[in-house]
Amino acid sequence: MSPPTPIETVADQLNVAWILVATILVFFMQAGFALLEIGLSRGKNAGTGIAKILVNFSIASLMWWAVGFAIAFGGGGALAGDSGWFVQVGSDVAGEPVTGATVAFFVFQFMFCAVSLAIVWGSTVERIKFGAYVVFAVVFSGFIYPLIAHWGFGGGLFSDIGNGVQDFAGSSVVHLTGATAALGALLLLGPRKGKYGPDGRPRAIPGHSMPLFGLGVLILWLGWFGFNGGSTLGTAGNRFAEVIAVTNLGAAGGVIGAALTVSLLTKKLDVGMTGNGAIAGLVAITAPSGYVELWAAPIIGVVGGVLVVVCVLAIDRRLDDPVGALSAHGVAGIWGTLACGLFTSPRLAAAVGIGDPGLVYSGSFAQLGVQAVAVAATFATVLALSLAVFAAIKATIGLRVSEAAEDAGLDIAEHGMYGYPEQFIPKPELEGYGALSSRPVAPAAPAPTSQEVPA
Amino acid sequence: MSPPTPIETVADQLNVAWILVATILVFFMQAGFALLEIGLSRGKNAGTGIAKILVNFSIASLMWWAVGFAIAFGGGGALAGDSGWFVQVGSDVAGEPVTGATVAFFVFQFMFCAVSLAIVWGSTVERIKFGAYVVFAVVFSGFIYPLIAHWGFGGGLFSDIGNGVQDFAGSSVVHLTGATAALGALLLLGPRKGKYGPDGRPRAIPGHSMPLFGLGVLILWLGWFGFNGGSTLGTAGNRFAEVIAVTNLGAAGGVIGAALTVSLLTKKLDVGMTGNGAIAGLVAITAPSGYVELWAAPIIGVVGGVLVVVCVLAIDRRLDDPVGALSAHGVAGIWGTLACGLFTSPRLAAAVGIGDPGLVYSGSFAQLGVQAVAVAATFATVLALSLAVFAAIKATIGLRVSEAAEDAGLDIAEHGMYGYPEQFIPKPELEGYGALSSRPVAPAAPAPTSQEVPA
Amino acid sequence: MSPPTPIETVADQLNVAWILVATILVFFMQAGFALLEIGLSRGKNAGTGIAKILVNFSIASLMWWAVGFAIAFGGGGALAGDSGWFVQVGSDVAGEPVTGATVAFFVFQFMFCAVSLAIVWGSTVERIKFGAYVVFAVVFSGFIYPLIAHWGFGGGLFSDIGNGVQDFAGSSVVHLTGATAALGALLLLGPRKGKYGPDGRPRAIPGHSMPLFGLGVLILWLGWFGFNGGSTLGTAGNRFAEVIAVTNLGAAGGVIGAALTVSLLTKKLDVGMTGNGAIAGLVAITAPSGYVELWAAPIIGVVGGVLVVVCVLAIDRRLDDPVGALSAHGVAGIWGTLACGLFTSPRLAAAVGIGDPGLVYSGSFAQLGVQAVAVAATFATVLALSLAVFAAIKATIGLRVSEAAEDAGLDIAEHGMYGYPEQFIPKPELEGYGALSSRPVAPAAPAPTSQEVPA
Amino acid sequence: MKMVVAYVRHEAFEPIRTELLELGFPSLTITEVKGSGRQKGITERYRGAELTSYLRPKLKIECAVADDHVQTIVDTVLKHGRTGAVGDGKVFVMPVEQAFRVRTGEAGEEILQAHSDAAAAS
Amino acid sequence: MKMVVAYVRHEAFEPIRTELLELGFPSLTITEVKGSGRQKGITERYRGAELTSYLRPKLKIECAVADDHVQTIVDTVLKHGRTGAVGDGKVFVMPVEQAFRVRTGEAGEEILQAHSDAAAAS
Amino acid sequence: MKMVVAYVRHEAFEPIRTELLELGFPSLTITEVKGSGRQKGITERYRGAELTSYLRPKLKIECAVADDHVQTIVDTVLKHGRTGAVGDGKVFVMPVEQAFRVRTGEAGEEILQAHSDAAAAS
Ligand SMILES: Nc1ncnc2c1ncn2[C@@H]1O[C@H](COP(=O)(O)OP(=O)(O)O)[C@@H](O)[C@H]1O
Ligand SMILES: Nc1ncnc2c1ncn2[C@@H]1O[C@H](COP(=O)(O)OP(=O)(O)O)[C@@H](O)[C@H]1O
Ligand SMILES: Nc1ncnc2c1ncn2[C@@H]1O[C@H](COP(=O)(O)OP(=O)(O)O)[C@@H](O)[C@H]1O
Repeated sequence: MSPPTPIETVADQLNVAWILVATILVFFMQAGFALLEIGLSRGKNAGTGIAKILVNFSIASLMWWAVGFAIAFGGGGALAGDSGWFVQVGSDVAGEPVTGATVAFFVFQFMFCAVSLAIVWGSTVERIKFGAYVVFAVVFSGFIYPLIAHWGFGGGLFSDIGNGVQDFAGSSVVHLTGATAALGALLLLGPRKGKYGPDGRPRAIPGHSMPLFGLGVLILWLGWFGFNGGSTLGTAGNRFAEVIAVTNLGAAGGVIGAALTVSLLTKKLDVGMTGNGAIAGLVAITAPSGYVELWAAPIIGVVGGVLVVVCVLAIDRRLDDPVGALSAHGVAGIWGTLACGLFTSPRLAAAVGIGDPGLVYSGSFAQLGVQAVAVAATFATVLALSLAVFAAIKATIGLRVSEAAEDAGLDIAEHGMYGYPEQFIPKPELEGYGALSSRPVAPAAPAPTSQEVPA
Repeated sequence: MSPPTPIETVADQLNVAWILVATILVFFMQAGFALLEIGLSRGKNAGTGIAKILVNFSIASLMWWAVGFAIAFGGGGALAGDSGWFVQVGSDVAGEPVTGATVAFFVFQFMFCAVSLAIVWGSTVERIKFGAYVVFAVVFSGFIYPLIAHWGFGGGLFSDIGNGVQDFAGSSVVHLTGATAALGALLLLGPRKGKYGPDGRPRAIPGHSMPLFGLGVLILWLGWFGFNGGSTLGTAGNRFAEVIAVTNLGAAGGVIGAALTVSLLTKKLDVGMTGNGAIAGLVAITAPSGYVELWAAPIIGVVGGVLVVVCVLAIDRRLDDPVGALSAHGVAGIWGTLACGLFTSPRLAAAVGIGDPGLVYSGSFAQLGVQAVAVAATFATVLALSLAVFAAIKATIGLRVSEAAEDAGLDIAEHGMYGYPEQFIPKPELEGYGALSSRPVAPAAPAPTSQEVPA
Repeated sequence: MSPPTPIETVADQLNVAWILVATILVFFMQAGFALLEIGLSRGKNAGTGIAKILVNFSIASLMWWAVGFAIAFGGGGALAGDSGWFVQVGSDVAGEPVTGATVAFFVFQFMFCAVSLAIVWGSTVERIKFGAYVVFAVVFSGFIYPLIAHWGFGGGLFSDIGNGVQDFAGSSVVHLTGATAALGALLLLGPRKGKYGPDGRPRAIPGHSMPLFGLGVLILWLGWFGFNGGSTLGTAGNRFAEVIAVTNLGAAGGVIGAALTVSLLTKKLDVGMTGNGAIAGLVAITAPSGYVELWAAPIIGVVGGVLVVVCVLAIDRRLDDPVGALSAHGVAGIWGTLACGLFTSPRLAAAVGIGDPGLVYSGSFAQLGVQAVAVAATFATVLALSLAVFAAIKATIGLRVSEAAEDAGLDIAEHGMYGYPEQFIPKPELEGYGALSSRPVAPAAPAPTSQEVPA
Repeated sequence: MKMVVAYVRHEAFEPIRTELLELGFPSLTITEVKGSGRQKGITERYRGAELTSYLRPKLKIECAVADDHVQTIVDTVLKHGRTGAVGDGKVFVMPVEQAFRVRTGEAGEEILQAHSDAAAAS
Repeated sequence: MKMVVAYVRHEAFEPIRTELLELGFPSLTITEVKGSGRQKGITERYRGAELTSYLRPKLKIECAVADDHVQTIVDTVLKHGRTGAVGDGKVFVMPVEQAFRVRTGEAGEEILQAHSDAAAAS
Repeated sequence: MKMVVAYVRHEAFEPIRTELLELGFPSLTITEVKGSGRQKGITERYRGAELTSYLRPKLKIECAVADDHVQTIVDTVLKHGRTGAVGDGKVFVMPVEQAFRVRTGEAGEEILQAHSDAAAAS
C-alpha cells in the first residue's frame, strides 16, 4: 500500500476527528442513563446510581480494552474475533497494525458497549445488589456484548444472512442486547417490594425527580447524534448530516406518538412516558438511521412512541420494570431493526453496501425476513447467556438485597450514606454539637432550673 | 458546474462537520432552557417543564421539516420562501438539489427555530395551559419564526434595507422574536396568583432550585458557542475562532455588568440575576459576534448585563415574567442588534459582506438606522401575529389553567403526578402497604388491646 | 513565508476546528466543578456555587484576555511573556500577528486557566466570603496561573530543565497549581464550624446531593476528553485519538482503584470517594496522556485512585477539605507528573519532542528527576504567592463569613435567598396571601366565633 | 394555661399570624401536617398505575396562652381560617399545667405572651 | 373529649387509616416525626467520617374523639401498629377541653367525627 | 403521667438527648417546627422583590414521663437549651391520662421510660 497523499491524510484525520467527536457525545449518554434511572427511582436510591454508573463504565473500559474489542473486531470467523487483545498501538488487530485511526475506532465502539451495559440496569433499580452489577459488567462487556457486536458490526454471522443485516447504529446489536439482558435479570430478580398490591394490581412507585429524569432524556437525545451520526465512521458524502436529521425526526416522532397515546389511554400526559417516547423514537431510528430517507423517520418514530406506551402499560401488569427499558430499548429496538426491512431506500442500501431495499421500495419481504432472523438470534443468544450468568450470581453472592435494605434504601444500605442526607437525617443530628459549640452563654447568669421558680 | 476537486470535497465536509457540531451544541440549549425555567419555578411546577420542552421541540422538528424550512430558506421573494416543503434529499430547494450539505444547513437552522420557540415559554410558566403550548408551537415554528428567519437570514426583506441588516446569529431574528411572542402571551395571560400583594407591590415567588437554574445557564452558555460559532457556516479563514472568543467575552461582560448592578441596587448579589446577566450578555453579543473585534465584546456584554437587571426590576412592577425573558432576550436582543450599528468593524463587515462599519469606525449613523428598522419591523410583526394567535387560543381552548390547578401546581393538575412526589405526597401513603406487607408478626403473641391491660 | 497551499489551509482549519471543539468541552468542566462542589455542600450553601462559578469565570475571561495570555504565551524570557496584552486580531503576540488560529489557541488556553481557578474553591466551600473569591480570581487568573503556564506551556523555565518537563495537559501546571492555591486558602481559612467534634475527631458533614455531585463528575470526565485530547493542538498523526483512549483508561483505573480502596478501608463503597477516584485518575493521566502507551494508563489511574482515598482520609484528620481537592488535584497531580518519569515511551517522547523516555524504558531516573523539580518549583511558587494574597485578603476585607452567616448558610447570608427556598421557608409564608386572596367566602353566613356556640 | 391547637389551611396562616401579632400574641409554633377529614382525597397517576392520596396538607398552629386569652385566639383562628368549604379544619383547646421560658428559667403564665415586645418583634 | 396521640411506624398507617375510616373515624392528622426509644440508632459513613443517628422516622397520629370512642381508636392503632419488634411505638391519651369546627364555628363533641359522611369521604 | 413539650433551638438537641439518655430517659419524639416569638424575623430578597419570614426553625421535643420525673426532664432542657439570647424557647407540661406500648399492648406508667435498657439502646 502506497503512503497516503497529503489530501488523503487530511481526509483521514477529518474522519477520525468526527469519530472522536461522536465518541465523546456517546460517552455523555452515560450521564443520561444515570439521570434517567435516578429520576425514576425513589430518593432513598438516588446515590447508588452514581456509584453504579462510574464502576460499571470503568469495568467495561478495561474489559473492552483487554478482551472485548478483540472478540468483536479482531477479524476471525463468523462467531468471534481472535486478535487485538490488550489493544496496543503497533500491535496487530485483524491483520492490520493498530494506528491512531484504529484507536479512535476502538474507543468509539467501546462507548457502544458501555451504552448496552447501561441499558441492562434500568430495569433492576431499587433492589439489586451492587455486587451483582460488578460481576455481570465483567462478563457482559468482556464477552456477551462483544459476541453480538462481532456478529452485527464485526463482519460475523449477520453479514452472511441474506445480503447482510441492516442495523446501522445498533437498534438490535446495542439496544435489544441490553434490554434482553435486563429481561434476564428481571426474571430472576422479581418486583420491588410494594409494587403489587394485595390484589395483585400494580401500584405506582413514583420516581423522585422529573427534572433529573428529563435532563437525562435530553442528554441521551444529544448523545444519540453521536451514536447514529458517528456510525458513518466519517464524513464521506456528508451522509452523517442525513443521519443526524433522520435521527432528530425519529426522536420527535417518538415523543409525539407517546404523548398522544398516553394522553388517550390514561387521560393524563405522563411526563415519564413522554420521555420514554423520545427514547423509543431514538432506539427505533437507530438501525434505519443510515438506510432511510427523511420522510420515513417520523413514521418510524411515531410507531416507536406508540409501542413504548402500550408495552409499558402491558408489561407493568406482570414485570416491574421501573424505567421501561424492556419497552423503550427492547420492543423499540426490534421495531427499529424490522423497520429497515420496510423502509430502507435503494440509494442508501447501495451507499452503505449492506442488504437490499425495504418492502415499500422493493415490494419484497426478503430483507424484512433477514432482519427478523437477526432479531431472533440476538434475543435468544443474549437471553440464554444472561439468564445463565444471573442464575450463577443468584446462586453465589445473591442478586437481591435484604428486605430491610430495600426498605431503608440502597444508598444507606450499600454506600453508608443517603444520596440526599438532609432529606433523611434529622437536622439536629446533622448539625450535632456544631452550631452550638462556639456560642457563648452569658456566664454571669445562673443556669436556669425549675427550682428557682417562685411557686 | 464542474465536479468538486478532492480538496474542495474535504473542505466542504469539514464545513459540514463544523455545522453539525454546532447543531448538536445548539440542540443542547433545549436542556438549558428547560433547567433555567424549572429552576426558577416552584417545585409544584417542575415536571411540566420537561413534558413541555419535549413536546414543543418535537412539534417544531416536524413543522420545520414540513413547511418552516421552505418558508425561511426556500428562496422566493422578499416576503417568504416557496420551495423545499417536506425536505427530501434529491428534491429541490431554492433551485438547488438537496444534498447532505443542505440537510446539515436545514437541521442547523432548525435548532435556531427551536431556541426561539423555547424563549417564548419562560415568561408564561406556572399558569399557562399545556394545550396552549401545543397550538402555538405549531404556528410559531411553522410560520411566524420562518417568516422572520426568511427576512433576516433567508435573503428576504432585511437584505434590502440599506446594505443589509447585520444580525450574525440572531439577536433579533431569534431572540427578539421569541421574547416578543412571550410578551404577546404575557399580555393575555396575566400574573401568577399571589405575585402582587393587596397593595399591588410585587411579591417574591422564589424559584425552587438555584442549582438547576445555574446548570441551565451554563448549558446555554455552552450551546451558544455553537449558536454563534456555527453561524459562520464553516471554517473559512478560521473566523469561527474569533466568533467564539468574542462570544465568551460578551457573556463574561454580561455577568459582571449584572452582578455589579444588582449588588448596587439591591445590596445582595442575586443568583438569578447573575445568571440572567450571562444570558443577556450572550444575547447581546449574538448579532455582533461576527462583526466586532474582541475589544468591543466586553463592552457590549456589560451593557447587556446592566440592562437586564434594570429592566427585570422595572418590568416586574407591572408584568409577571418569572424568568426575565423579556429583559434577557428582548431588551438585550434589541441592544445587541443596535450594537452592530455602533461597533461593526470595517474588516469584518467586509468579510461577512453585509452592511457597513458602525458608528465608532465610520462616524455614520447609517448602519445604526438600518439596525433600528429591522428591530422595529421584527417587534411589530411578531407582536401582532402572536397576539392574534394567543387571542384565538384564549377564545377557544383557553390560555390559563383554573385557579385550583394553579394552587395545586401544573404537575399534578396537568400530568397527574408531582415532579417531586416525595415532596408532596405523605410518606406513609407513598409506601402504602408495601413496606409492612411481608413483615412477619410473631404469631404466638395475642393481638394487643387495651382490654388486656390490668386495671 | 510563502502563502499556505489550499491543502495546508484545510489542514490548518481542521486543527483549529478540533481545538475549538476541545475548548468548548473544557468550558463545560465549569459546570462539572460547580455541580461537584454543590453536591458536596449542604443545601443551605447550594446557590452560592452558581454565583461563584459565573462571576469567577467571567473575571478570569477578562483578565486572561487583558493580561494573562500575554504573560503566559507572549514569548519573552524564562520568567514571563511580555506581549499580547488585550489580545486583538492583527496585533502582535510573541512576534507573530494574531490570526484566527491564534485566537483559537488563546481561548483554548483560557479554559485551562479557568479550570485551575475553579479547583481553588472546592476546598473553601461553605465558609469563605464571596468577596474573597473575586479578589483572588483577579490575581490568580491575571498573574499567578499565567506565570506557571508560561513556565510549563509557554516556553519558559520548565523547558530548560533537562530536556524539558513532560506535562502534556497540565497535571502540574493546571491541577497542582489550583490545588496548591486551595491549600493556601485552607491554611488561613480553617475548618467549617462543627467539622471537628469536642474530641477533635472529624465529623461527617454530608453533601446534600449525590446526583448533582455525580453529574458533575461525569461532566468533568467528558470535558477531560477535550482537556487532554485538545492538548495535541491538532489532528496530526491522529495522536489525539490515542490521547483520548489513554485518558479514558486512566479515569477508569482511578474509579476502580478508589472503589476498592474505600471499600476495604471503610467497609462501604462511598459514592463521593468513587467520584473522587474518577477525578484523581483523570488528573493523574493528564500529564502522561500524550506520552504513555495504552498499557500504562490503567496503572497510572489505579494508583491515582488509591492515593486519593488514602489522602482524603489522612488530610481530613487535620484540614477540612470538603471536596477533597487537595488529594484529587494536588496529590494526584504530583503523581501524574512524576508518572511521566516512569512510563513515558520513546515513541511518544520523540513524537512530542519534549524530555526523555521514562524509567521503565530507559532505566534512567533522569526524567523522573526533571519532573520532580517542576513539581517542587510549582508547589513552592504557588503556595508562596497564594498565601501572600490570601493573607492580604484576610487582613483587609476578611476571608471568612461570620459565624451567624455560616450557621444560616451562604445563600441567604450573601445572596439574600436560599438556593432551595422551599426547603427553608415555611410554606405558608412562601404562599403568603397569594392562595387565599381570591377565594370567595360565602358572604351570607355570619363570621363564626366561639360566642355563637350554645353552651 | 391552655394550649390552643388549630389545624387550618396553609393560606389561612398569614392573616391569623398578623392579627394575633397586633393583638399582642406574637408567640406561636406551626407544623406542616397532613390531615384527613371530610375533605375528599385526590388520585395521582404515574406510568399508568394509580395512587390515591387521602391526606391533604394542613397547618397545625400551637399557641399557649393564659386561660382568659383562649377565646381571643380561637376567635381569630375561626375568623381567618374559614372559607366555608369542607377542609377548613378544627381547633382544640388542651390544658397546660406548667410553663417555662428556656432563656431565663422563669416559669408561669407571665412568660406566655409578651404584649409590649410584640410590636417590636414584628 | 380526648386527643389520642400515637407514635407508630410509617407502614402501620395505611391499615390504621383504612379501619378507622370504616369505623366512622375519618378525621385525623399525621406528622412525620423522628423518635428515639429502645430502638437502636444507625451509623452513617461519609468520606471516612462517621455520623450516628439515634432517631428513627416515626409517624405521629393525632385523633380527637369523644371519651367513649377512645378505646376504639387505641385498639385499632395497637392492632395494626404492631410488628412485635422494638420500635413499634406508643399511644398516649390526653384531655381536650374544647373543640371547634372552623368551617362553621360550631363547637363541642358533635363536631369531632362524622360517621355518615365518612364513607363518602374515602 | 405528663407530656413535656419543649420548643428549643436545633443545636440544643444533641446535649439534651445525651443527658436524658444518661439519666435513663431514652424515649422521646422530635418534630422540626417553625416558631415565632420575641425573636426577630428575617427578610429575603429575590430578583428585587422582598419576602419576610417571621418564623424561625425550632425543634419540638415531646417526652412523656411519670409525674415525678417531670422536673428532671424540664431541668435538662433548661440547662442545655439556653444561650441567653431571645429565641431559646419554651417548655410546657401537659397532662397524659393513659399510655400504651404498641409492641405489647401493656399500659400505664411503667411503659414510659426504660432506665436499664437505656444505656444499651445508645
Ligand atoms: N378529630 C380530629 N382529630 C385530628 N385532626 C382533625 C380532626 N378533625 C379534623 N382534623 C384536621 O382538620 C382538617 C380539616 O378537617 P375536615 O373535616 O376536612 O374539615 P371540616 O371540619 O371543615 O369538614 C383535617 O384534614 C385534619 O387535619
Ligand atoms: N415516652 C415517650 N415520649 C415520647 N415519645 C415516645 C416515648 N416512648 C416512645 N416514643 C415514641 O415511640 C417510638 C418507639 O418507641 P420504642 O421505645 O422504640 O418502641 P418500643 O416501645 O416498642 O420499645 C419512639 O421512636 C418515639 O418516637
Ligand atoms: N406561647 C407559645 N406558644 C407556642 N409556642 C411558643 C410560645 N412561646 C414561644 N414558643 C416557641 O418558642 C420559640 C422561642 O420563643 P421566643 O419567645 O422567641 O424565645 P424567648 O422565650 O427566649 O423570647 C418560638 O419560636 C416558638 O416556637
